[in-house]
Amino acid sequence: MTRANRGGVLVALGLAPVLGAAESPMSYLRTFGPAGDPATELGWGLGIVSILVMVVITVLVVAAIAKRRSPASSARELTVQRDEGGLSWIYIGVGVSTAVLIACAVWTMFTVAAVAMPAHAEDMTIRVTASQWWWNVRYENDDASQVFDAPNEIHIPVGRPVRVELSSTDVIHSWWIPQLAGKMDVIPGQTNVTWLQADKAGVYRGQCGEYCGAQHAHMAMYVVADPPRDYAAWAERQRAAASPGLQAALLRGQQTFVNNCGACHAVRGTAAGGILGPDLTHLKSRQTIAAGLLPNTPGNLSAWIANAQALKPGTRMPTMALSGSDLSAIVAYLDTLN
Amino acid sequence: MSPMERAAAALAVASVLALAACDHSRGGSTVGPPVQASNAPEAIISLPLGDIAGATPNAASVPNPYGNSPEAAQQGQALFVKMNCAGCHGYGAKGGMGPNLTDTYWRYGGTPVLIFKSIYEGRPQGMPAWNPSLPPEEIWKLVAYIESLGGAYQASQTQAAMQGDRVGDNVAPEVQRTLSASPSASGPQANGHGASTDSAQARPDAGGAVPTGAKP
Amino acid sequence: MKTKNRPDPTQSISARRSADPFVKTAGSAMRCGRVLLSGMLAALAVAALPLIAAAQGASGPQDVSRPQIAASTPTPTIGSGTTANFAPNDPPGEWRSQARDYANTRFSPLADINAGNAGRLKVAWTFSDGTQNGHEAAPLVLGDTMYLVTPFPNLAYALDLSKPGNPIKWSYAPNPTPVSIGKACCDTVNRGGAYANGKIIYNLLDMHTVAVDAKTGKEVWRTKMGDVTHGETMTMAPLVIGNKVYVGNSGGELGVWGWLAALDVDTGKQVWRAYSTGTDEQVKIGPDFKPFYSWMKGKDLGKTSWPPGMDRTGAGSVWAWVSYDPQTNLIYYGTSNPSPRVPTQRPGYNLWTSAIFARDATTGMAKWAYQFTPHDQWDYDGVNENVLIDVNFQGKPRKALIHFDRNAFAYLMDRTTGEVLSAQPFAYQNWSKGIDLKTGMPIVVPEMQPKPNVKLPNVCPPDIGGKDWQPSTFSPRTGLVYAGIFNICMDVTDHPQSYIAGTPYDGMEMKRFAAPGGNWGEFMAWDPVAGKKVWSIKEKFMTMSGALATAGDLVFYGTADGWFRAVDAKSGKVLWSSKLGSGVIGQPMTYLGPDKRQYVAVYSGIGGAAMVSSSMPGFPPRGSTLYVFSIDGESLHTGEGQKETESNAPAVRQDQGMGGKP
Amino acid sequence: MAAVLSGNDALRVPVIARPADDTSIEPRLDRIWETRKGLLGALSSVDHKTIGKRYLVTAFVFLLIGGLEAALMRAQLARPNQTLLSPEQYNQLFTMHGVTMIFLYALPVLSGFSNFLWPLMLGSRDMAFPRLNALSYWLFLFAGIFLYVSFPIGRAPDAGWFNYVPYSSLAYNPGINIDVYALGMVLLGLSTTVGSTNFVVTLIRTRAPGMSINRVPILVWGTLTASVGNLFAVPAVSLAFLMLWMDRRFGSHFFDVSGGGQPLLWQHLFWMFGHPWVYAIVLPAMGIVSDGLPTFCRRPLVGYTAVALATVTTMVLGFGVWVHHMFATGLPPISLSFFSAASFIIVIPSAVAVFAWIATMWTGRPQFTTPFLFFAGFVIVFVIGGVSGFMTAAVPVDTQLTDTYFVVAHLHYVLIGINVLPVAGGIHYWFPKFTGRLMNEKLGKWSFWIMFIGFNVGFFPMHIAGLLGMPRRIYTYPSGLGWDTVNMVITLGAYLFAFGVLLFAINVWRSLRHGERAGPNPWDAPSLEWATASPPPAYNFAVIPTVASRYPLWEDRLTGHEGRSSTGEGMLLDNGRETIGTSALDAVPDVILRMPGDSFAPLLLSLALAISFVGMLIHSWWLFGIAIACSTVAAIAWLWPEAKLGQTMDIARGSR
Repeated sequence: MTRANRGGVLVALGLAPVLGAAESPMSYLRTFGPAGDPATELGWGLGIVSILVMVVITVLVVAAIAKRRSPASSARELTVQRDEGGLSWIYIGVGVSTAVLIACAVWTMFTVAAVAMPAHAEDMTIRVTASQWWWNVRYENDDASQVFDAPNEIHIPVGRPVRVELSSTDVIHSWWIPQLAGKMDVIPGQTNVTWLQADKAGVYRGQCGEYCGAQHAHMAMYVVADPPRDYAAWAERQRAAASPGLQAALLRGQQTFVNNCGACHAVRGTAAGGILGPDLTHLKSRQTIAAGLLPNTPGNLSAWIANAQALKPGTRMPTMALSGSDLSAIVAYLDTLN
Repeated sequence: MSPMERAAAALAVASVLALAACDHSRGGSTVGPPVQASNAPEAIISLPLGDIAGATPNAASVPNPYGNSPEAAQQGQALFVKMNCAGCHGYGAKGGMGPNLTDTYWRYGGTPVLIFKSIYEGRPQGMPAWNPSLPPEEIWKLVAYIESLGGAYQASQTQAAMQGDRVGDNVAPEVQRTLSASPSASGPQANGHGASTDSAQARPDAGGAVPTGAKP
Repeated sequence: MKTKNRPDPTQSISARRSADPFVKTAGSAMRCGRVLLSGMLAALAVAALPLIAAAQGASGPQDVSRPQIAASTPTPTIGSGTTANFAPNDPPGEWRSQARDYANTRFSPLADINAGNAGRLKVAWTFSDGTQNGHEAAPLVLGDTMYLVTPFPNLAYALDLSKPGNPIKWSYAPNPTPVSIGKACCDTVNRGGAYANGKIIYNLLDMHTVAVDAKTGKEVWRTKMGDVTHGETMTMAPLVIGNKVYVGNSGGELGVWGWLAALDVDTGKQVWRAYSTGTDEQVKIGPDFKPFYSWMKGKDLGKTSWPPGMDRTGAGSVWAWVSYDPQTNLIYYGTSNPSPRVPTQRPGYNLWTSAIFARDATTGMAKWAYQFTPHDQWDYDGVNENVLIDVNFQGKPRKALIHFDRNAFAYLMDRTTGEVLSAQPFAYQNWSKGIDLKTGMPIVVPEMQPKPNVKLPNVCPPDIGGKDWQPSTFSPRTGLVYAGIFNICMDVTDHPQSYIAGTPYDGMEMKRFAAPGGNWGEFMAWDPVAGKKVWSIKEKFMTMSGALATAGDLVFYGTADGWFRAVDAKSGKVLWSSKLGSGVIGQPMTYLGPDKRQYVAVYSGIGGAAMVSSSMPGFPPRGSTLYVFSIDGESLHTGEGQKETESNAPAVRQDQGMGGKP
Repeated sequence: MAAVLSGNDALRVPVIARPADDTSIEPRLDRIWETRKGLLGALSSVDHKTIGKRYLVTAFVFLLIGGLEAALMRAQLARPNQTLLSPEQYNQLFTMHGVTMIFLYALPVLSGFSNFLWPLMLGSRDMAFPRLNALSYWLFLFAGIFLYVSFPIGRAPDAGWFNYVPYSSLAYNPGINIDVYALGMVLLGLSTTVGSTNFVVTLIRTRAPGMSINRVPILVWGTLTASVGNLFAVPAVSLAFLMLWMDRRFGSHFFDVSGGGQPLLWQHLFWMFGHPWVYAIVLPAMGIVSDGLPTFCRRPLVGYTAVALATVTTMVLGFGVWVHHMFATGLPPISLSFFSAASFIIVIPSAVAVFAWIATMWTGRPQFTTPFLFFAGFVIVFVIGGVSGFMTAAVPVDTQLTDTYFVVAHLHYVLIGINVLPVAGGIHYWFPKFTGRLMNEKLGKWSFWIMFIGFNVGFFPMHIAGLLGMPRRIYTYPSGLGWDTVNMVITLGAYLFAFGVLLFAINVWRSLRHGERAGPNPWDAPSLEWATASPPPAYNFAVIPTVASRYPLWEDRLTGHEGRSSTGEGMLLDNGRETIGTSALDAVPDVILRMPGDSFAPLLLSLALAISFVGMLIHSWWLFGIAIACSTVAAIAWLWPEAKLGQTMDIARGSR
């Protein structure tokens, strides 16, 4: 079932306009990696079988009703005197169903094997830690000095399998990038392992798949698949500490940031060492803030800092009691962290 | 209605009211904003730590805006570990480098607002000031957790806290007459619910009590 | 896996108290519920008591005065050729630095008190220094003056031993800032001072090193070494070699940046400072740095073995003992655990924490280093003392050192090359299968690695280790090393921590209990060459005092509940015991008084890490008394009848007013 | 005429009588079986018909409440980034919507049907344990109130009906929300277990003579299978909730990671109950269709034996598939594939039933009545729900589908499809038997078409929303993900469906008073309940009927039947409240069952139990103690042996 003719079937069923994959980034009707493709094939297969079964049964029921409408004569007269008969329906129907079921079950087992592990061993590992309502991602490395953390937006090299180790600090969440692979729950007290691979460069949106509290709806993440060279450059930039060289104006912003936000957020290279909230060392290099809730613009940033509860009720980010000047100083300083 | 039905109806109403009586701050697992934010930090900073020269301390009580909301206490407990308080005060707040917070011995005041002051302003023997690292809202959650440990005094017991009175203490008649109107007798239970005064820790917290770590 | 045996009935059955703030009005109801529940638990406990007593096995409840001798007592190979260099060979009757000699042997050549007359030891005189916290120091004696240094507020006294009643010649109050009280992780202790060039030099808790004129008690110089508000404190005893004083900082729990510094004895100016983590330049690693094992070779390992930026708050503080080998002009010292204590936050070997450094005493450049516990996950510092001894090991004479590490392994190392000759466990441990001598790496038991927020039960030894900073002693007459060790395990839960300057950055929640055997402490004799325990005395409470060996073939040590014992160096038989006012975590020493009589002195004043067992029944209150013993309690002034202390005794202690200093 | 006494009183042979000849029989039986008038009578009644109607009405009220909650949720989700509801309110609403629909509507409404119809279908005068039946209803009512008690103060359960730990543990949900849910579910578990026991014993012991096991209507098979399933499944969930409550309030560590507990233990325990439960709430409904459809196709059901066995097989397999709710929890692939295979196999029994219905329609002559429309619509919706379930059975596909709106579509298709449509059809079909009046056909057809179209317009697009990646249980969603239009369509469809349900309710309400009067058998249906009057008298049958075939009222018109069932003549058991007890397989009469009369014990016992649960909820141990004492007294009063209930006769040795 190559992608080409699946498109045809889709059009035939009149579903194309609704299921256009282009403007729905979370649709898994098309996947872009070996961790998801076999499952998508199977999904389409089962989907088409389902649609056929629905059509057949509906036709049979409607036909059964339309075929022999009851004559108006004696309502008491029974159509059939014996209660046997009609068993052939059951034998044929169940027979066909069982055959289809067995076939689908076997196909499923092959697909399970296909997506369980990548073809060749992963050479990159990320450790994703889910907390109530954001994702921390640690890029593991044998050489400890290459290890770094970056929240919510995950960069991976195109075409290479990535091993994902999942752990939770509080409740159960679920790691799910629909267009790359199926979801895997993140359960506290154990480390679940899954993998993914992007064959096409681009940004793949994901979202928490298991109900985890007030802001389960706003716990998104983005996997950005870069060509290996761009990935390496990005990683190198992420490892660097925040640029120390600051003019006087921004120094006050940095000091205000460290005093007010340093207990929860970390900016490597400054005294801010909090791990309760996301690492902000390279905040500017990310497209969104608050786990995909808002695009990363200074306006949104100051709105978020001033009153996070209004934008994301129940979030652990408190409403900061900041004066206007402090707030603008902090936002100006955060703007330099790219 | 027969007597039996009336009894059943009364029981049903009583049980609903009993449930309604327990806290009704909004929200299951999310902590709504504090009920009244009138206790702005500036007002709290001006409160006296100890007694006032020549006057009986006013019984102005500044209650915890979160009341006894279980969510606030639970989030306060999480903050207690995440903000490194447990490193000094011990994971059960039973004391370590810092003093024990579950007993009724308060060097800088045991009413919720004085506990807020100690966290907000810091104290000279190594307790850092948490303003501005923690906004007042989060400090009140920490105070809610400390109150849930049972050693703190009620908000209105400023006088009792000042003089170390506890529920069940005998009060000499002469003293009873001179006390101002504020109900001094009630404070945290002496050694009942919560206040831990097991023998090994009986001695007052001299500087640097029980270390949690192994060496300086 | 050994079944966990927690027979100590003193541990309260602490069902996690469900903090049930749910309905204030239902509080009393909650109590009846808990009464019901605890009633059941109590019934269970009562039923379990006979079981627990049986489980105590042969040792039965500890009889405090008659300690247990270990079953096997092989006769030690006397004079197995193990010797030490006792430079600077101070006069036998004096005690000028905490360890008495550069090699840290704590051996006294005095022999007047011996196995024969030890039984007649009695208190000659006592002195109380008026401070409340853990007394870990040893008094110094020079000529006929005794010098004392106290825990916070770090007062210093000089007592005139030649006059009756040993009056105070002078006292000095440095007034360190009280902020340091809240930054000292484990009690505001001080491990004592050192005498050099007419000055008593010691460290203040608030990051200053002071030198006081030995004659007049006037301050000569005072050097600020760090910022106490960032959680740094100083508790170690300085070591003086030639015209340099070596001091280090404490604060492994508060995420400091560990270092050792050399100051000029006369001016107090810093000559050099070597950090324990960071680039080679910061760690003073140069071209002639030759670690024995390959995994410690490489450039800037102090930085590359850490995630980016974490080495600056990586601790490796230097808070215990420095030893010195005059022949090779090398100093040896250990570094503390990495910070934060939660291992998952700092992947990599985290060099050079939980390690030993050998540096050139003059330039401070590192010659070799060895990491006892790479990527330490249980807070096993490497700071314990390194006793320099010369042994013949497997037929060849070796210039070696013996180091009882916190990870419960006794390391015999070649002190010129850093090679590990032997590493045998000296206390009960289950974190490692042993040290691979080819690579020098410990083999870690995988199940013993704590995971964040998950309770890991029964980890032995605990954070305070198989043995903590309390120094051991070496007797050339028996060739054995004597040390007080622990028999403790712990349940540990890791909580990942944020770095907030001035607050604890460790994150280990622990509950400690006695390891199998039921005893918390043990005093042992260790044959460094054979790597075997020769004899050991089980003690109910922790044995956290220093040890003193004398030419009279006696070894002195004290216990946390206040017993001070003299033991026969050869057989381990307890010859004499005396119960002091408070627990003993000080270091015993011996000196000749002006009357040429031998005195043994020790501080009693519980505190420090021994407070971890403070919830045990029978745990002593705090104290601050120096006890001095002599045969029959005889001293310069006994029997002279009532004699007025000379009224014109010059020194009056500058009191601190009624409130005193906490 | 008194029974003939032979020998001592112990040996009594029931008399065979013909009510047509002796007109005094029926008034006498009326006096014996009638419940007292007024509130006292109502509170003490144990008549299965009264209890059945109460179940139906109460379940319907909960259906409306659940529907309102759904309406609020759909209003919030109609457009992106709405702030109509706060997250906390939405979470409480979606949890209560799930709890109400699944626990307080789905099974109770089927218990309503089964309680009312079983004695009539089986030719008995009442259930085996009439007082136990009343207890089951009262406990259900009080559990329903208990679950809603914290709703008005904004503290309703908010961790979803599945209530996964650790979000439902004390650390993340310290209020009483989850305690209300946990204790409420244990209380409801009592009611379900008690009800299930009653159904199983009634089926085995109180069938009319001659009604062997293969002549029992399919609704009876459905409810029997559901009851046996519940007896095994409900303990798992009651244990899980008790353990959760202990974890929350008494510091145990069953599910607490830091104390060595496992969050997955909760999921296993919950779904071991969860899946058998969802079959328990559909099999009786399939039974309703299997009994109703043949009447309107004017022929007996095709493959009665196959459908009966399929019902049992579904429940048996239902115990082996629970991990398909947990395909994404990281369990090893090998064990997931066992459960995936089992989930594929479980489709087969359902296929048997579907083809049986189609064959019945194909070979019969369908009559266009409202019940028939509901049953025919049911078959189509059943199949759509079935195949979307079949898609989630495949592990890799389910890792994409689970926790998205695709699963929400599946569960609504199966729950509304297989439970609500047959229930609506069943109410239309048995309304004359319940109330003696017929429901209005025109309004009925309008309500069917609006419900059917509204349902499909509302819930089919949920499949599409799911395929577009919309996760479940989100209180809002950003725009620009392609979910906006599909959610608006879903909301409109849902409101149309709600309007259809409203029409149905109006039809019920109007027909109660103005419905056309109905005789005993307005649809000329074959089963035994249509042999007695509409509404049936308190004693159901003047004489116990004897049954000779599967379709007693169609015997004359069906060929191949030798014996004749007789409803006009049979045993007259009028010495107090009596019915006949028959053997398990062949229904050979073997004992006269003395049935207890009306009693307040069930109400008092369930009230006391409910109060004790309130005591446990607010940790008021004295209230708990008193309530438990009252329950013991009530139980003792209930079980106190009464002379008139002594069993007197072993008829097997008596006359044939």
